[in-house]
Amino acid sequence: MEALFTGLGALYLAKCDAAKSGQAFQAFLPAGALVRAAERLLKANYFIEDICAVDCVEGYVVVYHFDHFETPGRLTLRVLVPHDAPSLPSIAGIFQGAEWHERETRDFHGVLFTGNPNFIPLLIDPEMADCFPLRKGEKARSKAKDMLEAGEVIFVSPAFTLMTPDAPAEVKESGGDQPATA
Amino acid sequence: MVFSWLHLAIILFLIGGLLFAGGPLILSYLVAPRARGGDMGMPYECGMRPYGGSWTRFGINYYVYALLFLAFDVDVLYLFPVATVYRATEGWLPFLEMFIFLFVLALAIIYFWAKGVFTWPRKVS
Amino acid sequence: MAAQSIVAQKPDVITADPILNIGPAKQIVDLCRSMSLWPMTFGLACCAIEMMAVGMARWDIARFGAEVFRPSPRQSDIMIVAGTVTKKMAPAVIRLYEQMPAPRWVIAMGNCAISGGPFKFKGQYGIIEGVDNLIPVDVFVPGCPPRPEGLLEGLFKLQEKISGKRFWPNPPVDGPFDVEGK
Amino acid sequence: MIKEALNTVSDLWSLMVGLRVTKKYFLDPQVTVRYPWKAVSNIASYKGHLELVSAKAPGKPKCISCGMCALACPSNCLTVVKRKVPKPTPEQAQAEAEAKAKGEKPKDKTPKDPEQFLYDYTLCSLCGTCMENCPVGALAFTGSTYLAGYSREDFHFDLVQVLKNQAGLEGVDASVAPETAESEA
Amino acid sequence: MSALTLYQLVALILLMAGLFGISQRRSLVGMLISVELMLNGAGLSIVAASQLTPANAMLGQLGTLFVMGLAAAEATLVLAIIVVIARRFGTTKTSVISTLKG
Amino acid sequence: MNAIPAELLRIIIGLVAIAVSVGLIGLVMVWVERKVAGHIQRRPGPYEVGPNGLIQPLCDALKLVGKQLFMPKGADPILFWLAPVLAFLPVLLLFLPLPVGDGLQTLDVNLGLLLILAFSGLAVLSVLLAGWASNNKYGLLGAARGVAQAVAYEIPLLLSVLAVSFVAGSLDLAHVVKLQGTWPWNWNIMTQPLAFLIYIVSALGETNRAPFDLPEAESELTAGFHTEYSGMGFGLFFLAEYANMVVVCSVATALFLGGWHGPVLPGPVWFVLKVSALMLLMVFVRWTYPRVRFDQLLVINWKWLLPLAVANLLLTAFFVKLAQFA
Amino acid sequence: MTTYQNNDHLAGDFYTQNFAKTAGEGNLILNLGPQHPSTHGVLRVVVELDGEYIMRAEPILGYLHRMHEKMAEVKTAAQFIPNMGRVDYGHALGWNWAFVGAAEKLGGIEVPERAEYIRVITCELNRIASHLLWWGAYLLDLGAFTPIMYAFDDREKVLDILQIPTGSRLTYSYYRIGGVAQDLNADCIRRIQEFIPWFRSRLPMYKDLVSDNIILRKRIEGIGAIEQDTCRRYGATGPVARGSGINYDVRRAQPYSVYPKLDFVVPTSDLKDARGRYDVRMIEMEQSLRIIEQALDMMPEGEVLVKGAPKPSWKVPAGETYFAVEGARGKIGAYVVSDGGKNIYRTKLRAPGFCNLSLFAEVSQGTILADAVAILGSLDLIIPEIDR
Amino acid sequence: MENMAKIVFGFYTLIILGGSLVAVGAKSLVRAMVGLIATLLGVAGMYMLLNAQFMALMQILIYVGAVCVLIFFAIMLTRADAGGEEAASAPLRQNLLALTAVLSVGGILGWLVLTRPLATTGVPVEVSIEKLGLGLLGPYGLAFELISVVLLVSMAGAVLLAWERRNGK
Ligand code: SF4
Ligand code: SF4
Ligand code: SF4
Repeated sequence: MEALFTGLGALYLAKCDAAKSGQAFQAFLPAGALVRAAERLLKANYFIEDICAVDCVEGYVVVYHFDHFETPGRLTLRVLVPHDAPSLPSIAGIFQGAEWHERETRDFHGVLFTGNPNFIPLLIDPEMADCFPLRKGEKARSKAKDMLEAGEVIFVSPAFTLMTPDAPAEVKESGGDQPATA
Repeated sequence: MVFSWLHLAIILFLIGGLLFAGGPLILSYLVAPRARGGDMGMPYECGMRPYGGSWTRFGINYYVYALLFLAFDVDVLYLFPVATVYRATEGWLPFLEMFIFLFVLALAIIYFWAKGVFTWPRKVS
Repeated sequence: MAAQSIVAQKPDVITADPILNIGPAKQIVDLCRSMSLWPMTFGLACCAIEMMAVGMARWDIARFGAEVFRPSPRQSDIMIVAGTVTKKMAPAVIRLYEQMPAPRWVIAMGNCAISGGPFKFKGQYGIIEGVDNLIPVDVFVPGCPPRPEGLLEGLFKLQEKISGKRFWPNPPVDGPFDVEGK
Repeated sequence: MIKEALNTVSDLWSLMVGLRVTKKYFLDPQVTVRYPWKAVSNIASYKGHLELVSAKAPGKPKCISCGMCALACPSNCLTVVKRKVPKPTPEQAQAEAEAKAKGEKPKDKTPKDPEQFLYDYTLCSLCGTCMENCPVGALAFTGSTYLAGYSREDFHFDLVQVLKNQAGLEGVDASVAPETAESEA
Repeated sequence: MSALTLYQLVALILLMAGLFGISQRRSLVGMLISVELMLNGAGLSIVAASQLTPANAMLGQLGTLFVMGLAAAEATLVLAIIVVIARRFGTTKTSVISTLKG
Repeated sequence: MNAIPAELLRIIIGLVAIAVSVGLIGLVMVWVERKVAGHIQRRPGPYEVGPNGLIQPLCDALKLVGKQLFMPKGADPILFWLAPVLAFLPVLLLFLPLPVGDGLQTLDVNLGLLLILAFSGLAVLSVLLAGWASNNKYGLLGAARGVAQAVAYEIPLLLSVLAVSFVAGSLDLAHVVKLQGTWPWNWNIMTQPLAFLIYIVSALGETNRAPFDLPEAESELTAGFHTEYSGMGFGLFFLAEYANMVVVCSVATALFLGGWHGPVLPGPVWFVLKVSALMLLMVFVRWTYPRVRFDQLLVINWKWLLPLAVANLLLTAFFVKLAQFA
Repeated sequence: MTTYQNNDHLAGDFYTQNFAKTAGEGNLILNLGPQHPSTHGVLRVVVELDGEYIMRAEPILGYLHRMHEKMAEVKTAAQFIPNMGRVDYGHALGWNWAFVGAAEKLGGIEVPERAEYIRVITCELNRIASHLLWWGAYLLDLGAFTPIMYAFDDREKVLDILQIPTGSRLTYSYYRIGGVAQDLNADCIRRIQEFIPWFRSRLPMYKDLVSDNIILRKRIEGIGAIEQDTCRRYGATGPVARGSGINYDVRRAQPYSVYPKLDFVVPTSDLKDARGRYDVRMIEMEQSLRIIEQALDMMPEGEVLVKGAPKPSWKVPAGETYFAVEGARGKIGAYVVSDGGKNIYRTKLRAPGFCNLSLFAEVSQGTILADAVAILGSLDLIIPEIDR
Repeated sequence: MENMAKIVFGFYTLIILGGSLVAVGAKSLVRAMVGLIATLLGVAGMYMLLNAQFMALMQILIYVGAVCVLIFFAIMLTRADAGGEEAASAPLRQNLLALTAVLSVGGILGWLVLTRPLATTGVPVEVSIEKLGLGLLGPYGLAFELISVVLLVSMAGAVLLAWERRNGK
């Protein structure tokens, strides 16, 4: 699976525990690599499951879920976009189904997808197109690393600190996702 | 000029039909409340504002069939007078004439069939 | 992120009395109207399925002459607003109401149509809290969804409203009465 | 060629088969339950709107005004109005003062049952969360399904009142005739 | 005035209306309608003449019948041509077509 | 002038009787259709309004009268109202040559069959005008379909009717009936079964009944050409449809099923029974089958019915001649 | 504030206008819906017609957007369950399960075995009800009026059964985090046992009445072929994918609950067209019956809700998870991200209908109107689920 | 009856006159078509008066039932805008010109008709449909066959023309 991401400049690759979080693999990508990654996934016969955004302190984490019909194992691509200029290239040219997901993400979080062929509000009344209901207030935001599963790190780009726990030790990576069973 | 009973009957029946149809309409005009305003007069289009006029062009497919119909129909109508006397005629000549007539009709059908006129292309692109 | 609110315009329709407005004639016609309420096929959400169920064999709204679901508002007498009215849908609801020729009635079926129901919460941005904010409603049938019996009751209430008389026995006082199959 | 002809025949036959099915059902008994005269058999298991369960005394709810239900309700359709502490009569006040002087904890004599138990049926999703979270099991679903009214206020109930009516009117299900009973909420 | 004359006059009305229509209509379909009017006038005239004169009545009726058939055939062809023109030029206004042609 | 009134009386009585019966047929058919549909679906259908729902159609009719007449903006007012009137105008006339019993016929029309065929063609125009005049896209699409369909099915209809008249040598319905006998094996259906089938199918197509109810296909075109008609406008289309159904069935009865012939019972009763049976069949068909698609409908017509009808006619002509010489 | 590149959308009924900008000359722009008999609710499809041919179609959503994902943020996990019954009224329990399963996964809560079986039974029953609803409505779209009546008769039986434990008919909120709300009582089990053979005996009637009917066959055969590649690009799942020959069923592919212990086949069809999808659903009903049968036999006694099941105020532990179940329409997924606060931080509901519908535009292009309706119906759409 | 016939004749004349005026003058082509229909029906009535019932019915069947439908389709296919092809009426000068031309032609013919009355029989002969049928099978058999061929050819030509367009799209 890592092979899919060689040469894409991935920031963070990790194997995940499907039993725990329902995903087998995750990758943080730079925005620029998204389209190429999607192309490769389509070649590898993945299908798009959904796209959504999570509003974190650091920015919007846009999450792309892919899965495979023959060898199931969900693959998560994540891209971080800043709050003030949330913009990403669209993958609707590759996975046409993404068009609607992207428009929906724009409706909810205001993330723009450049290159989407029909970028108009999808679910929300056009008159309220700018109200972005799922954006959170400054105070309500949480940190991405507190919520997102870190997984078993395979590769992490040195500059990438989003998922690194506060303590720089990345020895016990697999334990980084323990949901404090309160 | 003659005025047959049939003619009178036709006229009377048409007048009757007119009354039959017009009566309720007039009655309806009298006893029904009348609402107006809002988008009431807007042509109905599933609750949306229609875009553009509705008087646009039909598909040409319909037209082709209407053409076919006209010719066939007229063709067939000539058979009606024949039908009434066919039994009474003698000899095979009438049958021959009928045969040729219908054969031409059949020819038309075969020709159009072969030409593919009767199949709608299910998909255009 | 305050949701912009749509100021939905109320229908500005005037209903003039018939030219021939004689008492007895009106009464007879009213009676007929109440016995022949053709609903518009207008399902919005979950409640619409129960509306369909009313038309089906088990309840059979046809017994009361109301099974002729007309797709066109021009030919229908009642509009059963069955389900959630969203702000995006509101103009269409109003328009459809306006497009029904007089006399016309509205039944608000289900909690959503009455008040927004389960989807009313603080900061909601998408729904109309009660269809009576948009169009005049004659009968309300609460429930989520109301049982078919409830809708039938609503129909009887409407008939009562139109003709001034209830023709059918009142619902059972306590719990089930003559139960099917006994 | 022959196969095609046979196919045609079987295709046409399928039309006959369809007609046979409808004919069979045409003659079959009906499944309709004639509603205003009859009710469907399983209506008892249906959960209609909420009601308060009465304690032993009729008309007196079991509820202890703890507010758990209102808290748990996803749609905020419950409002429990606790009873105000009744203004103590002079004697009581005195007794209380004495008790306080003696250092005893004053005994709360306020009745636990709610003054009002406002229930906006039009918001409810009949999910049952409130019932599950009631510590004393003071809430229950009615089987009432026959509700319809001319105004949405008809369905804002005060369940305490409903319960009282029920007790007082000897089993007249108030929910059936809401406009007579409890439209005040 | 004999009855026949009356019929002929009516036929004449139809003819005139048709002529006027042809000259005045600006679309091909309109012209076709006018032509139909004239054909009707002709038919009426023939039938009237054959019915009200000692001429062969059957011939008159059959002749008109054939005229109707021919009219139908003509209509099919003309209308097909009209449609082709309409599709090609986007209009059936004669003025437009004549200019486009050249 | 003195000898004449007998005929005049006949016409007037016929007119009144037909007008009344058309009204009744409309009401009864609405009731029957809904009842039968109900029973097929194992429900009672109209039940509570009047005994067994008998008053229901009357209520519906009065309701329709009491409904606002309405015309959308931008519609062509003259044509918009002309259409429903035109739909109903020829309906009474269609009943004129129908022989209900021996001699029980308003007028013995020599060209009866032709008369019916000619005037039923006017219905097509009303569909066209309704669809066009109402300034509605669904209406227009529905009208286009309706007309293409109606005209298509007219040809096999004519051909199958022709086959019978070739055998009978007449276009006079009463005459055709007279040539048939009391028992089913004396009816034309025995000699012309194919023509009968073709006739029934094309009659379904002509009257826009399911499975050929494309012009009003709800799932595609809402209500088709009468989308914009309210109240009585719609009611007239409705009534005309039922009346046309009756006419079509009556013609079938006269042509193929021996008209008023039948053992024991008086003629008119047989006639009504046969017509009702055919109507029932139509109703059953409607509530059983899915709707065919438009191109299929045309394919059925042009590729099946039409060649079959032509072949049938040729064979008929051949056998008529053969019988002559045998 | 971020906006669109242009502000066209603020002008009037902009969807149509936007659409019409690129329409071919002389073509008809027609709205199907939101109030339209064949869109089953408030879907709106704008089509560009040339005669009867659809040059372009664009579904327009949002007429029933009920803010479920927003509501998830203002409610606690337990309070959110009622919403799940309303996302998809056809297969409410599937959604119940997806969300509850996700919460359980995050919370590490074990569900009692009996509850798992009850979930399987009720979920499959609900699937049957959903398919019946689809079947009836689909045939109504195709112009057959009677089948829906029969379908609803049978569906009523299912609803009667489901009403016993759940108390409602349509919008169940029956599953709880850690189990189900109520045990199946003896009456209910008896009814289920009666239902299975009875419904089996009904299936041939369906076949006779319409499945074999030549008109229906001609109507749906070869209509709306969806290639496997298209399924991938649009993310279609469920019967839509299986009708295209993709053997993908979450119950098998990513097994959850007790499905691995049950024996059933995942029907697929290589026809790829509406007929394929139709067949798949018809067989699925049979398979559901088999599952229920087995589950009833295997169901152990015991609790149906774990001890100390989460209260409404229960906080979902921090973390993220994705839980998918096989709904009647495809893969239902709940992606839950929690920061351990009172309310769930973010819930994304993956609606199968959303993805299935998105391929409509591509598939319907160039077909005739009637076919488009047949295709739309064969996708089995439940609008609230799509709009959420 | 004779009087009735006269009245009815007058009535039909009026219908024909009105109908043909609408047919040539109406702005909307559909209305023009309705005018044409009225005219056709009027002519059919005249045929009835001429005791040519078969012709009357054929007139309705062929013209009203078939030709008009086709014309309607043609209108629908060719119209470019809602106002119809005739939205702008012809200039007045052209109108006048046409009118004078038509009137002069009409005048001449009318004069001819009025001044050269043919010998008429008072009562129209009745030609039964059987006679017509015999005619078609007998002396006019060739015409009978020819019309079928003509129709076939015209139909083939017409469909080919339209068909090419359809496929050419
Ligand atoms: S009231 Fe309940 S069942 Fe009805 S639409 Fe609203 S949520 Fe659905
Ligand atoms: S049933 Fe649910 S929605 Fe209704 S009051 Fe109880 S908790 Fe609230
Ligand atoms: S009903 Fe139960 S939960 Fe609600 S306030 Fe009363 S005791 Fe508390």
